[in-house]
Amino acid sequence: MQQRIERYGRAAATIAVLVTVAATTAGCLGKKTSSDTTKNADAKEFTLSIGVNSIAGGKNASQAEWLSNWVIPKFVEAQKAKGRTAHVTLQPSGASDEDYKSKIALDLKTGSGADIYALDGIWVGEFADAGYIKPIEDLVGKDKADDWEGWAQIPPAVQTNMAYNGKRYGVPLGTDGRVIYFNRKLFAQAGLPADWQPRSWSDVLSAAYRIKAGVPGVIPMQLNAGTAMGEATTMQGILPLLVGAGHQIWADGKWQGNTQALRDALGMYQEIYRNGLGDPVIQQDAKGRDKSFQAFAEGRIAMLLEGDYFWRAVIEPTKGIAKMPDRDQTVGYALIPAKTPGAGIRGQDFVSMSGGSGHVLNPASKYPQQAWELLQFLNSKDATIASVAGSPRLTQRQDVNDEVLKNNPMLLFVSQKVLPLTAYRPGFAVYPRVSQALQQATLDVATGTPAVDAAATYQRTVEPIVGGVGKVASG
Amino acid sequence: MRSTARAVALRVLAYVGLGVGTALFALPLLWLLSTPFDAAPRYAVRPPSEFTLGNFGEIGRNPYAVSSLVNSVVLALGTMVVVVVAAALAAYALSRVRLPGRDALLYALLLLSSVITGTAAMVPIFLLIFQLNLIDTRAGVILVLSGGLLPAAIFLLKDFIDTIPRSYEESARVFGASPLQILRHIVAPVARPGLATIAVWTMVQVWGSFLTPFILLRDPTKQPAAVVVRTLYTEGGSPNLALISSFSLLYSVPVVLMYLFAWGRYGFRFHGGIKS
Amino acid sequence: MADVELRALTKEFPGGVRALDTLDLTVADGEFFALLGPSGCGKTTLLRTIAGLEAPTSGQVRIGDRDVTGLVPGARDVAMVFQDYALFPHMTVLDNIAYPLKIKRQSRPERSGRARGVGANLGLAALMDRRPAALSGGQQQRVALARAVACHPSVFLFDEPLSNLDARLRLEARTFLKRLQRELAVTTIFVTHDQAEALALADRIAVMEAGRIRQVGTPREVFGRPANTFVANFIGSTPMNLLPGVVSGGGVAVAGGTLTPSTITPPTAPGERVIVGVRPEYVSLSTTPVDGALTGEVSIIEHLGAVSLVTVEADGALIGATVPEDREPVPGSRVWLSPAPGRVLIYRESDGELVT
Amino acid sequence: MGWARLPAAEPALDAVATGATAAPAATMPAGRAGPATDVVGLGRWRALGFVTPGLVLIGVFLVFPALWTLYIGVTDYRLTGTAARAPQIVGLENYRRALTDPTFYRSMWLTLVFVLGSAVLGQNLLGFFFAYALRPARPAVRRLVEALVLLAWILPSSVVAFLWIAMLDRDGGTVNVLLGQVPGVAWLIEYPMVAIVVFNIWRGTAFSMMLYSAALSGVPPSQLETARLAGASTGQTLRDVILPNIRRYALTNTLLITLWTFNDFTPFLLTAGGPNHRSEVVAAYIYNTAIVGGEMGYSGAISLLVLLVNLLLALVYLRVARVRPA
Repeated sequence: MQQRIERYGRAAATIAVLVTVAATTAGCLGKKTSSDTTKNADAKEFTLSIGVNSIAGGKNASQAEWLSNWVIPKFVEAQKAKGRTAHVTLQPSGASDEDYKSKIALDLKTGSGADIYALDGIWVGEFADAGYIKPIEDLVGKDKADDWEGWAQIPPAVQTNMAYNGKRYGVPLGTDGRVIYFNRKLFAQAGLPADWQPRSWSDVLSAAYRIKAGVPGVIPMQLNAGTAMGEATTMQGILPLLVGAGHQIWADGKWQGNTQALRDALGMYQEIYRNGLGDPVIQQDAKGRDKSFQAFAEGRIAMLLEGDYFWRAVIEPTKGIAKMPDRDQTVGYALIPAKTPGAGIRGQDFVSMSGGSGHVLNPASKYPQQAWELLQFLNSKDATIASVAGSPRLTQRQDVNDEVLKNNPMLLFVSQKVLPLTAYRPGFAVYPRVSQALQQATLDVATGTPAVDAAATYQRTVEPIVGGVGKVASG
Repeated sequence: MRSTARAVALRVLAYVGLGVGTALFALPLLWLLSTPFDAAPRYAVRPPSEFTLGNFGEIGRNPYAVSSLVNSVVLALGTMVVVVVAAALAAYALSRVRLPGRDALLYALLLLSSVITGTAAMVPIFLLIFQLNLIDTRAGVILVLSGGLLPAAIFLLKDFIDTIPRSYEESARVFGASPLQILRHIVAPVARPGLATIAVWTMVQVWGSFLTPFILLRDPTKQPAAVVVRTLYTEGGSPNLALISSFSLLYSVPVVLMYLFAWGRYGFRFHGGIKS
Repeated sequence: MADVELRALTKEFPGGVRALDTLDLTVADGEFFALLGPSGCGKTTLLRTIAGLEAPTSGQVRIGDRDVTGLVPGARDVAMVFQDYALFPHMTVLDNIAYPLKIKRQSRPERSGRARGVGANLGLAALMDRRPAALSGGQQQRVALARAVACHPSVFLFDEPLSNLDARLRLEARTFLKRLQRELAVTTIFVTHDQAEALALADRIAVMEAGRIRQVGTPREVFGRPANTFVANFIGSTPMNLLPGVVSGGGVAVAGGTLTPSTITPPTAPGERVIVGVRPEYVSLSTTPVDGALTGEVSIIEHLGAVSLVTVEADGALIGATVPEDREPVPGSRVWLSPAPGRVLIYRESDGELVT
Repeated sequence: MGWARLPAAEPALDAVATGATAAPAATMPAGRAGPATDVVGLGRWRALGFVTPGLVLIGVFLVFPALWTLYIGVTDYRLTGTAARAPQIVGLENYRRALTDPTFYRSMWLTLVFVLGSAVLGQNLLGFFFAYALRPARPAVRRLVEALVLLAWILPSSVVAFLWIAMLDRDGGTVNVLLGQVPGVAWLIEYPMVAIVVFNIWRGTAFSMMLYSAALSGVPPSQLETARLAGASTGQTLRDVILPNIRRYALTNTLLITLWTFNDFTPFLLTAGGPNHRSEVVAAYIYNTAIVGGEMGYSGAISLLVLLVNLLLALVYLRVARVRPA
């Protein structure tokens, strides 16, 4: 026994030494990189890479293909014309957003990785706070950063999506808007009009009740809830309701806590999921969002709140992931109403939420000037037009939108009717955690917790996240 | 008489249990066998409604699918070599020479390796590999995976070597064989079933490993099949069953073959040397 | 060919256990020498120390003219046969036999020729391509011997070479082993716990106890005149009668009677407490009174084949005597026992050493 | 693993349980350099040389990151945000948080249920049943069943996870089709723990089966004969003859599968810890805090707590192994 104790003692001593070593080495967890804006500005030959969460033959394949088949060769060609040799590679990946985020966070942390990264707009704040990304002007100089014709084409509201604390960190790739999609055939069976446009939440609910009564076997309403759907719950669920109740999630230095607006929004969830107007089970499925798409395409869901992505990539008749050959005839779309007319943010009758991703520069790039040039090229009018070839979307550029959306009534609708009403999420580093708390609250309600209790729990969760009671609005 | 009746009843019960158990084990596997060849793949297990090899054609069109399988083989073999060689040497020495703190060390490492998963240690591992300049190299992935698998490999292999009679080595020693000769001529061949077990076990572990290669490799042409298969599963929309099932099958076949090879060759029911 | 000499050999294991205690021993060239003793007596440690598998704590091992104490086993020119034979399971019989030659860097044809030759001599010609697992115990033993023979050592070391064989095979193997040793005339040291085996095979025997040698001698000496009660107890297929007694007058008072000087060599000091040893084989039994004999009642009769062992209770002591099978007394009857002249041994009670 | 020579697993447990070592002390000289330090004349230095490559690899690529992780566990380090730039030492704050967080306790509880249900009971009993029931079976039957059970074990985890997603799918899954209800029960949502327990039994029984079949082949036939002659029933034979003989194998097996199951990440691929954390076992909890939540400091602290629980379990087993039945 004595011997064994000695043995463990020795092991403990060894571990202590190793811990010290690890601790010393680990001191450099937070690392800073200094950037020199003129670094390698005159290089005749340079190498650049673009990291994206898209991959040929997999996730977002069309974006990966656009980058490798259009952007990169054309850029190399253009550089050649200027007498410079560019080697540009694509670093695609096809992982879940969380895995991708972790991976690029580690790359950026160590000052390595691709020169340009695709980044979701809501990550900008936390990446900036971590020092992983820097304002474009810090990397290439203010003159160079501002001197791009593209900025004039990107509406300021869209630009903020890739900005933080008033500085541009990247160039957005586009934006979107949210509407309520509905199945006209099911609506007809329930005696609802084909050009349905609700004016208030109660209009939405009464339509749902009529579907429930008139079209058995159909789920009246898909309002994303729960943590399994992640950010989709926040963007296509609780936030549109919250702005419809008159409040942004963050305003005037405070986050929404257990407020009337939040209780109203959760109350809407309660009404839907308590009364069989929605299917609580699908919300909890790890693949629930995809299943809801499938169900809508098969005519098993009557109403569904989604972004324009749903229209152009999900139920798209030929290439969508849940094709609806008769989409244009069957599917209608309506603006999301405020709780009551005029109750929305800014006194609006209708509301929406927008988001989007973009590209940022890696501060550790060996060729910051050239990377910025590539980023501009990637967002040039020609490149943007090429990116939407065959599948129109709301691009970041007004000039492109004017051209490509002409023949697309749905996207035109979003561009003209929805975007003026829309709101963006706050670009704060803590936002993703607040969002998770919101998702949890909707899940609680969808699985039976009363809205008021869920709201109270939410308040308790959010306080420590955002830095105390003083940062949370309640009452 | 009663006991006979009861014995018969028990026997029947055992057979029924075996039958049901076997069916339960077979059911999910049947999906993997039939769906890739089904022209209209579904979730439910059923014989192909219409036999097709077309689903595999779709994989051919994925630019990374085939190379990922090759990468998996490279990573699996590389890790296997490192683990088997290092574990064999260590396990042998630990089995035959008493080193201070041996058992406590083995248990501590075993615990550490089973608890500290890639998830929690992701940041340190990435930074370490970065400092070693091994990001985006297969060597980096192989080393990290080896480090994680070695404790269990040493543990199991040491157990195996413990059962090899020492007289083999003593006998060779009296004849004048050097330690390395003993290792080469006697221990390695006698321990071969154990080594084969560890080799196959290592390869199976590497084959399924996702996070480490995903984080440490940048170039998609170096990513192994575990990463590609995850891509297929996490892709938006309803799962493409044709692609998933056929790639899953291709992805599974090599491990099954490795296993069968080792089983057939080394008879995984080996019970040590000659019984004395 | 060489003799083996051990000088003040001591082996102490961690924890203070002395497996060998300042041991001196010389085994002559060409001798067939047995190390005999109960388990734990240090005989295997001694063998392994000679082989070089154990390092002595102090002392010297010499083989021939060389001091091999510091040499690795391979440099000692010995061959060892292990209790479990240690045949390499992945090699054929041929490869097993040829293995020592492979280590000695002989060419492939040379060593397989030699191995085949040795194998054939030992009756293994038909088995050369088999694996050890496909052999019987006796065959395995022969392969192990062949492997030892093939490397032409100056000393053979056998560790319990017969203990893994069944009784019938053991006798055969014993004869075989003895003949082989005679033919090869190589110094051979073997370890056994079986006294019959040692008596049958060895030219000389060392009986060991607790790391010391209690007696060295020919089988005849060890059997006939055990140097102490330990050896007396250990040797012989029927245990020697060891009876406490007191020297009195011209004889020894034992088991209710007195053994008179006419039948024993007189002890030195009168009044001394001694132990009287006499083998059952040397006790004659009579159903009629005999003068000066010890008397008692027959309690048990054990049949040993041609003879029977009769246990007689005489004044609280149990005395064994062998009788031909057709001369068994009736259990419970009174009998008279008289030791054969010159066969009674007197040991000091204090240290168990032979007095005369 | 170890579907060879499984009885080998026993001596190791034995060695630690009794404090003895497999190498008998008798082969060791008292620290004196001589020709024979051990059975092969490896010598301590050469032995160290043999051990070094493995230990260096483990040290650099496992122990070092692990200790680093433990260090991170006392900081507020996050993957992104301000805390990523300048992590602060927060002492035991992460531990305080974990130990007061009901979600942590819930995940520990779920893990214990998972381990107990799927490994300690499920795999153990089913593995033993297969090993026992297959003994008298024809070799062909035996091989077939073993092959199927093994297949479930060696297939990559993402594949088997998808196989079970397909099995349990609410709309077209095999189970619901067999039950004749489409759409049927959303098994993974309504019974997430049952689902992952059943899944893990399916997944891991092979190891126990192998180990027990090796153990059963080591039960002396004479004892079985004796029991049969004494007229013992199957149950009595199991209790009085077989169990005492395979007891130590059972303990080794239970220890290993407990540790593996405790830290198994595969259930995450089925349920992602959901719905609403209802199947969030520890491995999923760590993934969700580290990768999804980016809370590296907190997850580092959780890892140490998990390590301690594992250590505790291992010690309990070793203690049980040391106590011989009366």
